Amino acid sequence: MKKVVSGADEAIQDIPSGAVLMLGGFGLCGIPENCIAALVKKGINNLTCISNNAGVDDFGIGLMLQKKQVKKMISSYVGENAEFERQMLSGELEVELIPQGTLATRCMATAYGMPAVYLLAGYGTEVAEGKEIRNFNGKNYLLENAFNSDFAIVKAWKGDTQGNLIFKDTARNFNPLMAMAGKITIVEVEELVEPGVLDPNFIHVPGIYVHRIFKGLHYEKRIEQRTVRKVSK
Amino acid sequence: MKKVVSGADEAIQDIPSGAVLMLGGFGLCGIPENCIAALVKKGINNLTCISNNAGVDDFGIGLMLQKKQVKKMISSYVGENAEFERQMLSGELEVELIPQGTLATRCMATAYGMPAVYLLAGYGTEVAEGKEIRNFNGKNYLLENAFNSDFAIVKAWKGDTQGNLIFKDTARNFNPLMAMAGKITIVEVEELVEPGVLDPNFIHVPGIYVHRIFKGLHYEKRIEQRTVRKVSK
Amino acid sequence: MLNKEQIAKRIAQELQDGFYVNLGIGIPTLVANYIPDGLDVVLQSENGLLGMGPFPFEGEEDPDLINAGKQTITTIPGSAFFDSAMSFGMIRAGKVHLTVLGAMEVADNGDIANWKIPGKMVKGMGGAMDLVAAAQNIIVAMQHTNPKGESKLLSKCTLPLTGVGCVKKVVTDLGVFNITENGFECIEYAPGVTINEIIAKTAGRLTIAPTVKEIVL
Amino acid sequence: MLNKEQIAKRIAQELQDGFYVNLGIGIPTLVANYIPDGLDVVLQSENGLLGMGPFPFEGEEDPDLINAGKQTITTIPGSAFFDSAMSFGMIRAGKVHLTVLGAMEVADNGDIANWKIPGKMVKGMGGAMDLVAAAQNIIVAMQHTNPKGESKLLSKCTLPLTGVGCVKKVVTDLGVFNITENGFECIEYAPGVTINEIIAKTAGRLTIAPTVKEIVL
Repeated sequence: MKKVVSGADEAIQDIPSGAVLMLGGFGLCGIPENCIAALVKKGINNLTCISNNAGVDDFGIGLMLQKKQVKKMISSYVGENAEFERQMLSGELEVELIPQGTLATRCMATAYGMPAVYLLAGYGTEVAEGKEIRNFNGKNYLLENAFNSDFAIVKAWKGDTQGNLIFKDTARNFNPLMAMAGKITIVEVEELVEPGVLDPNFIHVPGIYVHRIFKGLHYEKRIEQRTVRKVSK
Repeated sequence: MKKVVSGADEAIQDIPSGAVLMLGGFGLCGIPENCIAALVKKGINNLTCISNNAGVDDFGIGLMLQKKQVKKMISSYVGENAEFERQMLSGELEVELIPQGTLATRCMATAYGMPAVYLLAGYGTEVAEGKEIRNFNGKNYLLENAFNSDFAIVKAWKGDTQGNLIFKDTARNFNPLMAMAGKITIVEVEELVEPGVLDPNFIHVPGIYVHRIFKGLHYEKRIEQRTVRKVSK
Repeated sequence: MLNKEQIAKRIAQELQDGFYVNLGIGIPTLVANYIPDGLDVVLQSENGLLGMGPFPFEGEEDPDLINAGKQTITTIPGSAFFDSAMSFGMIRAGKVHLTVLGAMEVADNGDIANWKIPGKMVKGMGGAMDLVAAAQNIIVAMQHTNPKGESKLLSKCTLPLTGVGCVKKVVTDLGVFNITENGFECIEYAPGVTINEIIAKTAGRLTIAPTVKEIVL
Repeated sequence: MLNKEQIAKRIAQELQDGFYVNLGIGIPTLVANYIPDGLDVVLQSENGLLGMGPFPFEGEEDPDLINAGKQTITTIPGSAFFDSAMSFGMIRAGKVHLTVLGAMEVADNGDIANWKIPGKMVKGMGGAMDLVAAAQNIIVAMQHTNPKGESKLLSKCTLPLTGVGCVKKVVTDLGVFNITENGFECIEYAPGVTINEIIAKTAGRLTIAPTVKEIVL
């Protein structure tokens, strides 16, 4: 069971053009920086990316957009990105907007072997168009399908060589869900340790869900909205 | 936000006869010993208990069965209990048997605000009788409803006064799921700490799901099947 | 008329001890500054945090610790992190007592539109549709009229909906409005605002509560 | 004829490096003793553990650490605990490569019955229905005949089913059988067992593979 790979290039080497990818992160927080750089370098295209956001112009998935590698984005919020807007308005880029909780829960459904789930979000809105609606206990729910992706690419804080993962703070977000939802799950971590180092009671994603893991390099971790308070005197 | 109560008696004081309870634990592992003792003392009856197992004759839910407090058990496995068997065969006790994963996932559905879930288990068996069956991608699933209980009673390892919980080893089992599924959730812990003591990255159940918490006393933690190996010479 | 801070301050009066609260971007965020002393209120950030603290001190920003508006934040004792599915799961299961968010339009039946303007760049609904569909109690914080002076309290939303029949209360610069079977019910008016002005600037069905009074901050 | 240990040993030959495996109670549990050297195989216990270790040394039993058979166990480096929903979630999502379990009856279309005998006390299905419905690959370990000498490999199960069309392979004291479109296919026979004996003791449709050979342990 060799899950450890040398780095991002090896981890993504068999991802073909046209693949459906899940990419973890919320905004620029907890994104798989190394794998994104490797995807840009590899130059594959026609990708469908399931990711809560699409990065900014010069960071995150924005880097892949600059290279026109993305055919379709499936996201909940895609602002803060001029090139994205240009491609979307020109019709080069297809965009499917999904409520954030629905996005998360459709990942979880895949992870838990549930083919579809009934969710409240979007009833009575254009999100409901074409979807089955069903009333349970007086409330209306939409039937939402589990996601079907080829690869999940996520960023964890620490991982062991068997693929057990833990995440830090709000860099957790979609990462564990996508890690568990991938047909092939690729994980970059800040710290890669031997089995037994991580406390088995505090594993966020058990190794069974993880296929490839490597220690990422040079994390920039860009901050999108730096907000601070002054030290009170 | 006062969630801390003095003990099991106070925690369960408003549970009426006829209530629907979820009780955490797998076998005798991770069961809410203090609350069960208090329920026996209180003497309420006609209870419906959703719990993976029903204890043994003189421990766990078996103690409530001895006092004829349980009207109905909803479980996946109920062996190892002579009084249970007697009541069941005599018709005093109603028993609904549910596949273990279905039991767990119906708790999770409640916790996550999903009214019902499609699950594979039991298709083509008597468990499927009367249930909606639906084919997704060539597989047949049963529609299973989220549980509707009045109280969830669980045992955690450590908890803080805001209700954040962590569980130990396989004493986790159904406990976090039921804790998150309860309309009113009552938790007994081995160690009750102040907010800030537990690492926010390693909380299994956030306090938002917990209504009452107390430090349990005198845990017996009976072992059902003591299996050991000899020290090899 | 209330300014943004005052709208937030008025909404803070709705808080109760033990409330778990989700605050949207904009005016709703300001509510955190006016939590009454002695109330234990826990803020939920839907990107995966319960127990959101204030902004960090300069130099202490952590890129791994942000709120749903992507701002750097801090934790407090008792905070807990979780993934996005659990975050919306607890919202859907009704564990969050109050959600405060902004809106472009609110209809007198509780419909809300706050995510999309046809013809303009659509950035997405983020978590708004989940929040409005699932939260127990939703208060909208917004200006009573748009920059053209047109009412944002309508009989029917003109913009694409975010959710239907979900808003329970609206607090604007002009007053406080419950949403009832009979549409907007004005229960309080802002200092310096007349009932007639409220009537003139409200396009949806409007009733004035017999007990209507001036907002006290 | 194989004894129980030998049935387990034969099933262990099905293991591959990197397999995550769930072993049921009884003969399946014994498979853990025969994992070939050099193979990295991780055992899942459906009550919430990946990486199940051996029984504890005397005096080191921990009541908080048991397997699905409620036996005291240990962890190994790399173990992980999780709740029951995630446990069955990973099974349902096809992450567990192999499930080995016992049966009262198996039909030649892969149906299995192993949880209930009408008229006798019913203890429940535990996790068996979830496992058989959702696991990728299910091998049954059992005696070929019941104590009365009647075949447990049938054309149709007579007992209430646990799952339909799910068993891929059966290993008995008499041989190894794939389940194919044409029913049971004998691919190996136990030492000292004749094909005629297998034919005589198998009630379901049976074919003998052209490549049939003696089991090598």
